[in-house]
Amino acid sequence: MPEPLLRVENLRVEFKTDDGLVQAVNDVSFDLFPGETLGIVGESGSGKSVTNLAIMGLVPRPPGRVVAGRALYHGKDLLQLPERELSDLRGKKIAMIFQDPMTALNPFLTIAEQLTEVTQLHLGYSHQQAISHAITMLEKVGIPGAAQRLWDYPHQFSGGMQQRVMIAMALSCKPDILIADEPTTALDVTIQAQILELLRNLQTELNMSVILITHDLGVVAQVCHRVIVMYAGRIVEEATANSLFADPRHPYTLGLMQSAPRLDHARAERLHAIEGQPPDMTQLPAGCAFAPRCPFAVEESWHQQPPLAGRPGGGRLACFVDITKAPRKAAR
Amino acid sequence: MLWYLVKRIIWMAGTLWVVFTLTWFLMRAVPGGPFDAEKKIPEEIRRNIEARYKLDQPLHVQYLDNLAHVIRLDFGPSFKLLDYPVNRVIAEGFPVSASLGVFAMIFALTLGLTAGVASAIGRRTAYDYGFMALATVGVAVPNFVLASLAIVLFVFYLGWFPAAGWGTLRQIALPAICLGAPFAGYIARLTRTGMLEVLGQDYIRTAYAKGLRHRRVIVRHALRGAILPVVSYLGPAVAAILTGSIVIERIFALPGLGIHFIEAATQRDYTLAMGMVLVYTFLLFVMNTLVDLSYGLIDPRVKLK
Amino acid sequence: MAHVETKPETQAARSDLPPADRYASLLEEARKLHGVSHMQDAWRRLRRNWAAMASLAFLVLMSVAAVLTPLVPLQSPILQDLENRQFLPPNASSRTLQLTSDGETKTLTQLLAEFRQEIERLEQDARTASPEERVKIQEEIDARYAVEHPYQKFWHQPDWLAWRLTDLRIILFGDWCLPSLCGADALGRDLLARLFWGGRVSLVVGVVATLVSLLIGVSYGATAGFLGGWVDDVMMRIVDVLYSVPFLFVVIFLITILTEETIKTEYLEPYGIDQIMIFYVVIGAIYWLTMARVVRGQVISLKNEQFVDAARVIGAGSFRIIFRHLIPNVMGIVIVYLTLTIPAVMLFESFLSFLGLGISPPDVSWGLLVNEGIQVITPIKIYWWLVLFPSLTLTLTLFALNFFGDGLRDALDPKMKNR
Amino acid sequence: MHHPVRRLFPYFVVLAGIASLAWAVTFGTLPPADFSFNNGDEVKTVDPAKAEGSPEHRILESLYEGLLRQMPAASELDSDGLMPMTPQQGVAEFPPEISEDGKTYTFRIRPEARWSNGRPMTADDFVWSWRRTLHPETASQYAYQLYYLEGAQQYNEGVLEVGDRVEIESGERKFDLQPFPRGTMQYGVLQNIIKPPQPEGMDETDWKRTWIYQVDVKPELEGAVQWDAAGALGFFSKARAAQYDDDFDAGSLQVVRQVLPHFESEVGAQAKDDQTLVVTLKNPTPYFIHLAAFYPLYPVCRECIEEHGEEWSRPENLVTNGPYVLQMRRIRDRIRMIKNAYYWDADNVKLEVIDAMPVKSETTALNMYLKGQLDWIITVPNTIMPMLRERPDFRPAPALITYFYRLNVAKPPLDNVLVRRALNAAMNKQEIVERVTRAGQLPARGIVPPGIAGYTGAETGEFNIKEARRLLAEAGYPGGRGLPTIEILYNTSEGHRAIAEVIQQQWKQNLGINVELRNLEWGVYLDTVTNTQFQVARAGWIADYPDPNTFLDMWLTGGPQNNTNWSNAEYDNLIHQAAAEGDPERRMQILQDAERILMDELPIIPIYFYVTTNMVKPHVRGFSPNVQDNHPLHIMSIQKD
Repeated sequence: MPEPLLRVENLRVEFKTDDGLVQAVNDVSFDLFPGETLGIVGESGSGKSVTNLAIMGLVPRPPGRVVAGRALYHGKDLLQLPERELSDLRGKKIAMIFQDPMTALNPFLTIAEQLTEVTQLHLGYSHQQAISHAITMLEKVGIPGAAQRLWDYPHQFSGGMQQRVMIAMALSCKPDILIADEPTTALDVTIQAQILELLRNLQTELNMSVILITHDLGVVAQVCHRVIVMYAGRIVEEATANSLFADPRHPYTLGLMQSAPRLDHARAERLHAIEGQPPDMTQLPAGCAFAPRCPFAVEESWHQQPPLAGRPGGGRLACFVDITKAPRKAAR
Repeated sequence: MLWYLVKRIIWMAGTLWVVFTLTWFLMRAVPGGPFDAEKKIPEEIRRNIEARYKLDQPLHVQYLDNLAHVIRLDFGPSFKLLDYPVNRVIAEGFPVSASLGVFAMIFALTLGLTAGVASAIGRRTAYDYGFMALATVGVAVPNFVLASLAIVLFVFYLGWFPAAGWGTLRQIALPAICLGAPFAGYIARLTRTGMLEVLGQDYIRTAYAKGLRHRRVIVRHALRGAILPVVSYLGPAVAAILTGSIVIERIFALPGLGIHFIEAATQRDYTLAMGMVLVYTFLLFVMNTLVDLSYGLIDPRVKLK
Repeated sequence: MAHVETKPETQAARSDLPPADRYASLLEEARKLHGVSHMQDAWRRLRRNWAAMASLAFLVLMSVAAVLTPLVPLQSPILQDLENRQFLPPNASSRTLQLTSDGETKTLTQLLAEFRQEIERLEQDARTASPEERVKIQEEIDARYAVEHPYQKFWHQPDWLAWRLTDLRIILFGDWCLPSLCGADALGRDLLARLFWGGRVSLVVGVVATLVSLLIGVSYGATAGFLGGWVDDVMMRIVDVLYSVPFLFVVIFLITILTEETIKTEYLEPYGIDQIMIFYVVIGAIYWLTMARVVRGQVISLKNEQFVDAARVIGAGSFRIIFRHLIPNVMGIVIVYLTLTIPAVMLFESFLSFLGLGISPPDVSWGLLVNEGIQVITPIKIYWWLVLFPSLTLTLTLFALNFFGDGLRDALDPKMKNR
Repeated sequence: MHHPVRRLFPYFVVLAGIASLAWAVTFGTLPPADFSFNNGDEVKTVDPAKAEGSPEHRILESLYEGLLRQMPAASELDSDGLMPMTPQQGVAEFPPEISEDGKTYTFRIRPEARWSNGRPMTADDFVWSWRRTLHPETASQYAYQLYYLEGAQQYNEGVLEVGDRVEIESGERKFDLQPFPRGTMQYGVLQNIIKPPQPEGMDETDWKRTWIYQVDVKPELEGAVQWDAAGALGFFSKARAAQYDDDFDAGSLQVVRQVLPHFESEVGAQAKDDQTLVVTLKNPTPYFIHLAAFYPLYPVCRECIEEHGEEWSRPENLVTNGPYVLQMRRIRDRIRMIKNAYYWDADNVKLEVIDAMPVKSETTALNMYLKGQLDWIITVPNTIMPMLRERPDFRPAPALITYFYRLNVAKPPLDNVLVRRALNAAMNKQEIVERVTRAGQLPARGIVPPGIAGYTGAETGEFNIKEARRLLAEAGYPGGRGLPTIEILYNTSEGHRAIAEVIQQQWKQNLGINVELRNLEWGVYLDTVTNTQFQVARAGWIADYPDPNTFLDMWLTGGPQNNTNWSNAEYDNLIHQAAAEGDPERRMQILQDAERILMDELPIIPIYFYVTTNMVKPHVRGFSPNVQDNHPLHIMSIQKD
């Protein structure tokens, strides 16, 4: 195995809310290897976005706070890095694109202004250089008439085009790592495919590592090499994409797969929704957070946190039960 | 854009006409004529005065005549300031009120924006609570109290400023500050709210994710959005500044328009009152148009129509 | 916050219901969401905001104090003492309610006893008198109550409630009254008492004027917003035009017209309209403009929401929709706006007092007191208590209203939560 | 919207800010004046014919000079710390020649007297100026100060009698809004007044305008009217009537602007030659020499008015004859006067540049005074009066001004003289002057202030609660029962309010009367008072001239300032009698009798006699307190050690 590009260890993030303290990310560790695409999957509120915001040092504070953990990148702990050095890495070495391009682009500034400031800042480009680089980047992400569109404002673009602009912006400095936080959720299906295709091509071209955050298993299946599944702030399962899809080992992963419409499956197949509600993050149970919704839960699940240990077939898994053998019960 | 301006001008003409008519009839409904004096004057002479100002004509003739003059921007002679046509009263007072207002606004904007941004960035810190408490006091203290206390403190105790009058920068500073203070408070609160709203936006996170420094994110990315509420407040603020300047001009004995505003109304100086009202309406309209335009300039998503 | 997102499950779960039931249940849900539960939620959030709660407590205290002023053992707010108490600084020497007339000093209870004796004497006469004379004597008794009753000398035309509360006060405290903790004014009147009685007027001006603006603003705004189309256009254009009218000018004119002798005696007084009431109405009639705009905006955004559609499907009329569904839902923003209008009105009242257009003595208001305060700010001598206490009271009240308004807005707008 | 516009926008905003900063600062370029004083308010006009009020007085007195001028009569203050002021030489020599019967004054115009454009003054300047003041279309509100002249009132009111010489004006005027220079003039002798029938509903004044004047129009020869020559008959009217009597041929009627008595013949002001002005009075008026120094009788410069029309009073046009000329006037900012080089006594005028500031707020004026921005302020805030009275630069002086309440005797219960007396007796005036006004004012028991030589005023009842209650009971309101609420009206001012509040309390406590206060802005207040729609109204009266008559003749039946509906035939009779009386002592006696009636009937309740509250910097010389509150600026100087 090669040396990981980014190693996250025991990350723990808390949020203070009116309703109490929320453990948004709890003891999360993972590695990201050069050139791979790592998918992080989970429902809303599972902590996947917060994990990545923490790596970028963008957890809103207050109310959020990184309580513990390390994020090693080239031997430096990103979580301990002074703001100044961290911001030198952001956008240059580690870039990020967000879920909703409509709100992620500044509506008050032209595309040119937003694209050029990255390269001017990190690469020391002159205004002219930055402009021509921006045009190149826009052409690269497939925006027709880039030289003119540069002077437009975000609201003059369609959603898909805006996401292309976001990608162009993120990749302007040829970063090592690209964190894509649900890059396609807000787009319609045909555009989604285009954007994913674009991301895949650019990844190969620029040889970056990508962390792809999504709740859409279809997307994962399309582009990811390795997948992490998160629930209630914890990693519940980790495996290569092939292994995970062929043989889900965590009841939650299984539930996700059954509830997701998949392009490669017949329409007629009935969808299973996961029973129950996502957990109240202020009052997590002592045991496995998924236990209340879990059809396989055993007595142990209610009292004890299942450890994240080796998973049969490679990867990691946090479950007391072997779901391939255990009987399915009605949820309590 | 051009069409927008044309439309605004047409609207303005309409508004001015409505205001003119309303004021005209209101003034004539108020008891007390413009020529009441402690000494009752002979009827014949009273007629002559009234004839001089065409008050002897039937109402509709007076109305049309006045309207025709006002359209030609001639407000006629003042009823109470006999040596002055209304136009000259306005021409002399307007620069004073305008500069006072501009200074007050500059002061209010500088202080309010700074305090608002500072307390939004340091929200829930001592700065934030301090600034916001101060801002609320600024909004809550009547400005004549503020001005009276400021005079004792800054003029007599510290001796920084002259007591009253107009002309030098030192004379302008204190009234402008007293006039601007409540607006500074209000703007600070607006800016803070606006800033917090903007700082929660995704594009601010994007800017940080790009590696921009804090300062640059605030100034380049956040400020524009945050001042939009402040910009829309500027229109009503002009109206409030004029009201406030009546008090300030009285306390600091400034030769602005504010005092005429009250005196023309209470002394039944029909022509001057009409001039003041129309100038006020005009100003308000122009200001609102400018606010709309600036809004459009700041926020590219806004289409003027 | 990124991790708080809405859950699509609830609506999806109901998609299998037949359409009509579905609307009914949506309506139910919407009512819950926007109505009670929303308010409860807001209240829960508000309770956590200590500044807003402190302000609320202060305001409640203030209002209670204003209502119960006659019960508080205060000195007379109108009785002057030019000889001994002119510009008396704050002090704690105790006082009794007494009146010096013709060199003779009597306490209020003594005066009351004398007055009762007199009345009893008259009543005695009445018992033995002929019916016609009895009517006459009764008239005389009434006249004495209206003129000679000791209360008439200590308080300016107390209303029924004030009269009863004063009775109670005499029972509770007798002649004892609070010392001049806030000093006395240029005519030797107790400032503390004047602050209390002035608070009554000021708060009532603030509240009543605001309610007037509320009434006009909400019905106008809601109608315009709900009807939409050209009606809305026209109605809002009217508001636009009115916005450009210099309202200060209008107020001065309206107040002078309405207080003019003939208009006052012929048209207003027969209906019991006095100057303070004119005041409320005129000020309230100005502040409705913004209210109308705010309400209209809310209504427009609300009327496209599902629960209105649902109500319409069920067959509710426009009127019913406006008053039953829309107005309760815009109440939140309206209440917030109210807390901002009351201070504005109170500030405006003090501004009018500054211009000499405020209420007439011996009625007092805070604006009047503040204005009396600034009269004594001269570099030669400042009677600080006359400046400090009225300004402080007014400022604290406005401060509290502002803070409470802020807290309320945050509470009603969950988006602002945690900011 | 283009990108560059957006980019430049913030700079534009900043630039606009800087520009207005620069604009505002240009105001400060005025060099400082030698002497600044607070004039109290903006002056209404600098035209003597239209001015009224004290702020105007202070300015006009410096800009103009009348026939005579009020000046200090001694070099030292008298034992009361006051300076006696008497009329002394002005444009004319002093004293004027007065005829035996006291009705004819001959003034000699001094040859040194000049206008500020260099032209020597003539007697005709006065005749012309007075004619302008009296002309009905000038609409001077103070024209009645000239009514003492023979025929002046008739000219002012356009009253004509058959046999009068008349002047008829027709045609176009040079300036539409003002009567001088006049249009085409014709002169003649009035032969008949034909009155067309008065249509129903038309009021008296309108109807009078349709009267037809049948005039024997006399020819003119070289500008002189040939009164003895044969004339031509003409019919003139100011307006056409709706219908005429059958025997009148409307075709021959000329509609003209004015038909007035011929000024030179009918009004008692004649220029015998350039240096001699003869004034003929209706009655012997002993105080006419004071009036000759009063601003309504100041001359104005004829050529200035005839050239500039409405604009004549602008600083750049105005020609005056006083010690100062108007250099600059910025409304609500200042009036700047500089020394007039053509003034006959220019050598003795010390102050070169004077600023008159129109500061209304007493506190602001005091602040400016204490900071050295003003050298003289005319009033001070009441609240700090005790502290000020210890300062040497506070210069109070009793003044010929009375503060009083008008009672509307037409409104019950004030129609009852007993109630009026009770109100007076229940009013503790001593307390008011000691505790409220506090500048050393005197409680008033009469309308005429002390300090007028040769006059002792009559007095009304004293403060006496028992008497007051007795009077009220006698009037039918024992203990105040049954008495309706009384309303005190005052014009907006802190001082008036405090006094009204104290009186409110006094009446309430002493008489059991419910009193309400009503404050009105000046304009509405005046209207309410002149229409007598009040019960009790606050008032003050400043002596126009130092004679009891100025306080007494206003209470004549239907007098223009009466405003109380009070009328007393005996009183009227006494006032008229006094006017015709030649013997000064006897005259004073009659006036005192009149005042006694007034103080007995009490249509007014006098409250106190004013004290003027000037504060003057110690470095100012030539300021002397006096009862007329008249402080000529041109004899003041600054001496800084």
